[in-house]
Amino acid sequence: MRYSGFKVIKEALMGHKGWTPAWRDPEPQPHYDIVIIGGGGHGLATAYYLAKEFKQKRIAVLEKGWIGGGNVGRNTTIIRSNYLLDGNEPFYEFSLKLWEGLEQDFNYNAMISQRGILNLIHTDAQRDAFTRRGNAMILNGADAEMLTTAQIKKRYPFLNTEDSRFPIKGGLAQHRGGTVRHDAVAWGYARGADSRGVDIIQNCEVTGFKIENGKCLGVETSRGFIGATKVGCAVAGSSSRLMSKANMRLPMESHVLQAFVSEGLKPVMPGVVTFGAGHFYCSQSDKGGLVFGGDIDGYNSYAQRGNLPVVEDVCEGGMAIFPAFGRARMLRMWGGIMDMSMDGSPIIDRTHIDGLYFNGGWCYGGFKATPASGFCFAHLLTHDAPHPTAKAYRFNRFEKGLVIDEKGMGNQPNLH
Amino acid sequence: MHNLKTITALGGTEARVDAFAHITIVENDGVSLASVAARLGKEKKCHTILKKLLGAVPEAGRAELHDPEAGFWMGPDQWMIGAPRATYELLADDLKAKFGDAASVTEQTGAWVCFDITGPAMPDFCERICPVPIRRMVAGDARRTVIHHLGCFVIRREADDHIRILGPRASAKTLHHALLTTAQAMA
Amino acid sequence: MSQVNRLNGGQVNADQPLKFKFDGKSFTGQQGDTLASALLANGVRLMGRSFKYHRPRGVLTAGSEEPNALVELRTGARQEPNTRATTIELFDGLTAKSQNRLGPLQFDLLAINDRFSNFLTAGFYYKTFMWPAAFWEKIYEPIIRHAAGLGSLSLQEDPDVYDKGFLHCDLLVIGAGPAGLAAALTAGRSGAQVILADEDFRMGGRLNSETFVLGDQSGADWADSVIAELASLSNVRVMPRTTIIGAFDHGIYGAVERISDHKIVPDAGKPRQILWRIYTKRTVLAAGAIERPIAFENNDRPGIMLASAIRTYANRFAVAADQRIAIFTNNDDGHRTAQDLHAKGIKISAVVDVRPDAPRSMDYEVLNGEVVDTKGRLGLTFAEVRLADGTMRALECGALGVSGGWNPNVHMTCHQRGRPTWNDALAAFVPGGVLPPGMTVAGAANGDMSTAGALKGGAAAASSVLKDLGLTAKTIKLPQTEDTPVAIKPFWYVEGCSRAWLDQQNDVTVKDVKLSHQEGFRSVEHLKRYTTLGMATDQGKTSNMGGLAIMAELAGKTIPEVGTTIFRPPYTPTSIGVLAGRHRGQEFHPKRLTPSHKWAQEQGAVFVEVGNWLRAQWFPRAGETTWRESVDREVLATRKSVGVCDVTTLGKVDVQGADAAAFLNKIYCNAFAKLEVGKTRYGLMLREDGIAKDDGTAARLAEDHFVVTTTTANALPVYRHMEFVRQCLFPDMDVQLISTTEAWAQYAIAGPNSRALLQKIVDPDTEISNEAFPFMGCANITVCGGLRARLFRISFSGELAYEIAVPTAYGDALIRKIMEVGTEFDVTPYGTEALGVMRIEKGHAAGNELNGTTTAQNLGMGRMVSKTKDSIGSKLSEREGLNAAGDLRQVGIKPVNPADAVPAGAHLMNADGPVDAAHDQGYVTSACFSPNLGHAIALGFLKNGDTRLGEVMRIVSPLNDYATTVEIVSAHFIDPQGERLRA
Amino acid sequence: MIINHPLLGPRDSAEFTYLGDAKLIDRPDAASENAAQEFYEYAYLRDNPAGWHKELWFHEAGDRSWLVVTRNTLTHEISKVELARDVARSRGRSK
Repeated sequence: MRYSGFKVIKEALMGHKGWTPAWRDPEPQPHYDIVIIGGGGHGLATAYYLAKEFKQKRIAVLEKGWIGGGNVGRNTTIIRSNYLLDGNEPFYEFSLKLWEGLEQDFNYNAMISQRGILNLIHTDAQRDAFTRRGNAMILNGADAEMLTTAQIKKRYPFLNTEDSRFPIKGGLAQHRGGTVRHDAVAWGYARGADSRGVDIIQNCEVTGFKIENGKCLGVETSRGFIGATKVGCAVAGSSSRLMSKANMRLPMESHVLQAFVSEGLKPVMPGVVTFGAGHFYCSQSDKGGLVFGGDIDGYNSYAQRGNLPVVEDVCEGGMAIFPAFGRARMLRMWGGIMDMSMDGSPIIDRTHIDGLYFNGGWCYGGFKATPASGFCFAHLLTHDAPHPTAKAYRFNRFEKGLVIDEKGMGNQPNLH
Repeated sequence: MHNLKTITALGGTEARVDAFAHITIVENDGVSLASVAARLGKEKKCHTILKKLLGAVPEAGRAELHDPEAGFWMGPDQWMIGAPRATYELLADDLKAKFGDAASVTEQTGAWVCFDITGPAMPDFCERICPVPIRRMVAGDARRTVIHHLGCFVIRREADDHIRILGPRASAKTLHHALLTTAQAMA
Repeated sequence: MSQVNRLNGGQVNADQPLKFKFDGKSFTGQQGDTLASALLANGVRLMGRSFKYHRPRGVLTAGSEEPNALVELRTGARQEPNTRATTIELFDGLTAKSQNRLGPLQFDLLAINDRFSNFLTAGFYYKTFMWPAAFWEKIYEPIIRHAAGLGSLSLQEDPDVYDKGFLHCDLLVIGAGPAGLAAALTAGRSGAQVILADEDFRMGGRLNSETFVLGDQSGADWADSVIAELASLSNVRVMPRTTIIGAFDHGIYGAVERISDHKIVPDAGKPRQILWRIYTKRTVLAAGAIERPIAFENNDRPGIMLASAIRTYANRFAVAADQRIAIFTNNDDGHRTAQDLHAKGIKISAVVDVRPDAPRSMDYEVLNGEVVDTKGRLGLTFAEVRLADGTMRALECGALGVSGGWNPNVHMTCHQRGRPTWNDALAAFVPGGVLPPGMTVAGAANGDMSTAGALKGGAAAASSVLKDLGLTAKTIKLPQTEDTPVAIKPFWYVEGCSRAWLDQQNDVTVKDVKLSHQEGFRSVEHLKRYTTLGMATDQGKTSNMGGLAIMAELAGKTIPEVGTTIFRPPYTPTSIGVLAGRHRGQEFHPKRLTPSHKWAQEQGAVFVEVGNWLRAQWFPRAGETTWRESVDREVLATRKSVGVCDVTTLGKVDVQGADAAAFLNKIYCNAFAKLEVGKTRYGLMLREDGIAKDDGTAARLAEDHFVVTTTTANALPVYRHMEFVRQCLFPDMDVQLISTTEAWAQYAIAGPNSRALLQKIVDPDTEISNEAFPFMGCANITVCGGLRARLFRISFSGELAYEIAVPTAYGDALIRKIMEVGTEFDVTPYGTEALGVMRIEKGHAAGNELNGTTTAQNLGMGRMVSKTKDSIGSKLSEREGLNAAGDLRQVGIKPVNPADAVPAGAHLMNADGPVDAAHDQGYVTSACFSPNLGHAIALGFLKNGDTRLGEVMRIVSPLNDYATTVEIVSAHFIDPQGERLRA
Repeated sequence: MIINHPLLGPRDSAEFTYLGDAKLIDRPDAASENAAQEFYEYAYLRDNPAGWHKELWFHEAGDRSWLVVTRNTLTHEISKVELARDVARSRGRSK
């Protein structure tokens, strides 16, 4: 079924009787060519691109709960490609370009809204670093602009530039950055994959891998054994848990990242703003909620909730730059489990086990990567070779000293 | 003797006093400090000297409020020794002479600002600045804690309504501001 | 306007009238009112508009679960959007206005949306607005954004202050209704440290809203007497107006106490609110229960309320929701409202009960049937009833009380891992799963719905907690009171209804849930996200159950099989201001001031933030119009004669012990074991992954005593790392560490006349000639006639230079002394800018180069990494990726045309190659104008840079549309042989 | 969270800084034949269990002790807190 304004009007006049389920609820088949573990954004996107772009058949996505229930449904919805390093920037720019055509591509309005992202600058050293980054972005074909404080103030007149502990000396803007309605991404990919024959199987938990002679033959699940020629894992914060079933230890820790939303408010925030001298970033959803967050809690966790000190830290950052938000109220706080890698960058690679592929280590930046992650993982699963924009995302980079460390924090995941 | 004059942590020539209805905040410019850390394998000897100096070896989380030197526990095998300000020039060397190879001694006076908080509202005041369980603390309890993002020591003194706060000297003004606004908010 | 619906009695004070304004109109209420009760008293039913369809809305509840009656409270900078009229404690002079409307509340132009509601069903926006693609941001989204949102922020800085605080207790009791009071009294009398918190300004919970007696007292009076006793106990802290917002790990609760919200402005110096972090050993959750509505066609008109809310308004606030009221119920509790209203002389149109066996009444009509529709554009006028026999009947009424039963308030039980379980007798979820450790639930929150049951449950919960804590519980005498069992027939929605509201704020109707099911969004989380059910500011406190029940029916499952969504903190929306507390504006982070700060201020220095430090950036002099003039002067004067700079901010760690040298050998990649006493050495510290972590110097003051310096930014992380190495890796090394950063005031004295200046300060017994105190020397000395000091002959500027340290309190005096004795050399104070210029001229790496991704090799210090010892990072620094051909090397960069700038952050490209990422050769890290050379200079990293000196390249900075030609040179622009610093 | 410090009793975890897996105590021997591989695994690979986890916390705003905390990553429950120095010695570390 094709969605359109016309269809909405037609259905409204016909009593909405013609709407059908957005995706099927199939029983698992005994064997698939490709099984994707994880019905989150990345898993669903992988399946979608496998079917649509790489013309693969007999694909299943296995989800232990309900699709879109992981980080794709609990993030702060930001998209951007403002990366510094060559290992990252082309990949994220590829992702941003996929976002830009996504709604028409999968015929679902994910409300991709390129209202811009702005990283505030507070010191000369920060300006130097952001200049280098902005230049790297442009040299990689992305957009970047250095804004003056006056230009920023025009867009955000309520920004505290008068009484700020750390002066605002400008900001690096990426106007093509923005936000997306996160749930719709999962649903759009699911619907697009399903309509191309992908079996999306919910409530199906993978309990083990069947590995013989160094080759993965399929997965044991709560709904029985499912054979597969290739198995791709895309389970974000659960990566270590899942891969341990294949006796793998990963360069990764799972951490909780909290996010917050305020009550609905009339529009005040045109785009996304990131505070450079504290832990705070914020945008406003189309519904009116201020969506904001900050740093991870900082300790290993698989509980999807955090603690007060980080809540307070984030709000302190918020009040430092937007003191007018004092009388807005936080409506809800929640947590997602981040697959924090050892250098802050992801892995899209084959494992040492034949037929077993891995996608993870997205840290707190997985959402914006969703389209490219799915595309590149699909490429890898199809061709057994990395996509050109993801060629640095290999397992062996740690052993070889080829880490992609945007923040320069080294092998301590909670600092990335 | 040299003729250089010290200034207080708040930048004055005299210590600052701020009195409110139920709380008084006094900048205490009258202490000298040095840390003593037992050398590995010399812990016993260090304890003996400490005991002689303070009357007892302060246990974890405790202070010995003793004259003229007092001391409190800072960390495993590490203590902060305080003495009257007149000893500023000499305290570290004196202690080193006393402890010899039993301990490492480090001059600390300049690192700290000291405030004495007194008054009937002291426990309420304390609850508004830091997470120490002030109502469960007894005289001689000494806790390192965080006050407005600053690492501080809070020591409960003999008088029921008295705590002493040691905070980082470079941030004396920030700390003082926090104490003042809290006192005002409770007035 | 008079208070047309005001009754007698209640817990309001008729003798204390309060004037207030709503939508510009003046009204009078009474002390003890909420804004909602005062408006109802004045006959105002219409209080707001819904989110999507802009339907007229009145008040639904009498508590913090209110979805409809949201207003913008106050005006100007204190304007507070989305404030529930049901929780606003009325004060004299209050102003509020309705929100989310275009035009007056009665004639909201956006109510047109309601006409098109059939097109605006659940998730309609996912299916449209995609064509043409460019229209989304330009046309569709702005319209949607403008229409969405509820209230508005003033966008002025919040003028109020917020405080934080910390409390410790044995027992926290959440909720001061019958269960909470009984628990607090039991524990209080037993001597436990108790905190009793309630969100309401009047404690007592439902006891304030009911008419039954406790012993020989009214509920409210009994509550008052218990609260008075609790307040008199020194071990009990009674906290009204305090909302517990969340149950966090290990017994920590967040609480917001509203200190000033019931005042027109806070008293001078007082905070608006306080965020308390409460450390508890045990908690009794006695948060009561929340009544739920029933869905029927047009069930959202102003005047349609929860039956219990109507009762609360009548009994507690002495307000009749209307003079003619009907009730629609599926349980006995609905009848209680009718009885209470009747007793107050209010006309009961009828009680409509879905149960054929409903209790009868002599006082009013009880009908067996269902309310199937309602009438009244801006407020209810009629309820249409379909009787059990199929006949229709129109009930005239201005208010309709709806009771679909009660949901125990399990919110806080779910904040960690608790998942409620279903109770058939109550037709509701009760606390289940793993509760937050230490939490016990009592009273209605636990499913004990009668008052007697709540009292008993509260007392029992406290007793068991006390026993846990090793305290002896005193038994308290509980009064005799109401003990009626729950009688309910589960009933969620009226058959055949469609525009029947579940989530009134977000406009989610029964029809939307059906559509969600039809389209496959069937898991509760999908239902919530697709329809937005329960995502409004009330987080579904009154709406979730109805949605779940309907989904269960459609899916052919039971309600517990469908499950629930997760309640998350905060319990009610919490101002961002209070979560930040005092930490905003200048107080966002502490300031660290250097010992010379006061003096520098007197000199008119310009300060710059370096981490939390404020450092003098430059010292402008009269006549200087640009910062460059000042900085150039400072640099030239220093290199010509002598300059002085406060360098206290560098981290300093005292390292002592027999194994101090061995310890430094571990933390630095270069060797320290053989450093002589009285000497200082540059040290490069690696992370375990082989990347440079920090650099600094270590001065050996004695065989067993070093002073280590770190960069300003890394002082704390480096200290932490050193303690890790000491405690976790080499626990048997005899080494003791303590930070001394702030214990010493340290000044750099640099320039050819620095020795001559120093001679005037150091005491005569200290010999500082080049021979006696050569480059990299260090010593304990005295200055100015006996003041203890430390002297280091180290140089960041490349000049003959010293750093001198004195105890901090003398720092102010010393800088004045230096300036005084230095007059004859025209000693010049310099700031961080001049410091930066001189270090670039000298080619010293700093933060921009030590950026967390550079190796010793990159920095040109590869040979420093000792191969003969194991130090942190040495092994992994050998990895192939860190030693590849083509690696970056630090170089100097100068413009071919001396007038050109070389901006930091620019990228290096081959002179004649393509300009793109694939051909990137490196980048500029630090840049400045060198007043000594008369042109811009820079440091940077360049592929194979060490072999490319003399090469002409391009730098490009497309970000500022800049490109120019540069020459790659040695990073040591000044005195490459280091003759000056050894002079 | 509350960390029950072995010397000081219960303290708010906000006073602490987190490092990670307590296996970081087991720094390999640089002289080992397999040192390169061992250091790679030491620095980069983690068990990252969903459940009980021994981990290092530094009492930064406290007594400056490194602690080994045994904590459940699913529930955040803490079952044991030890001084890291004692743990390091018990695992054979010396100087």
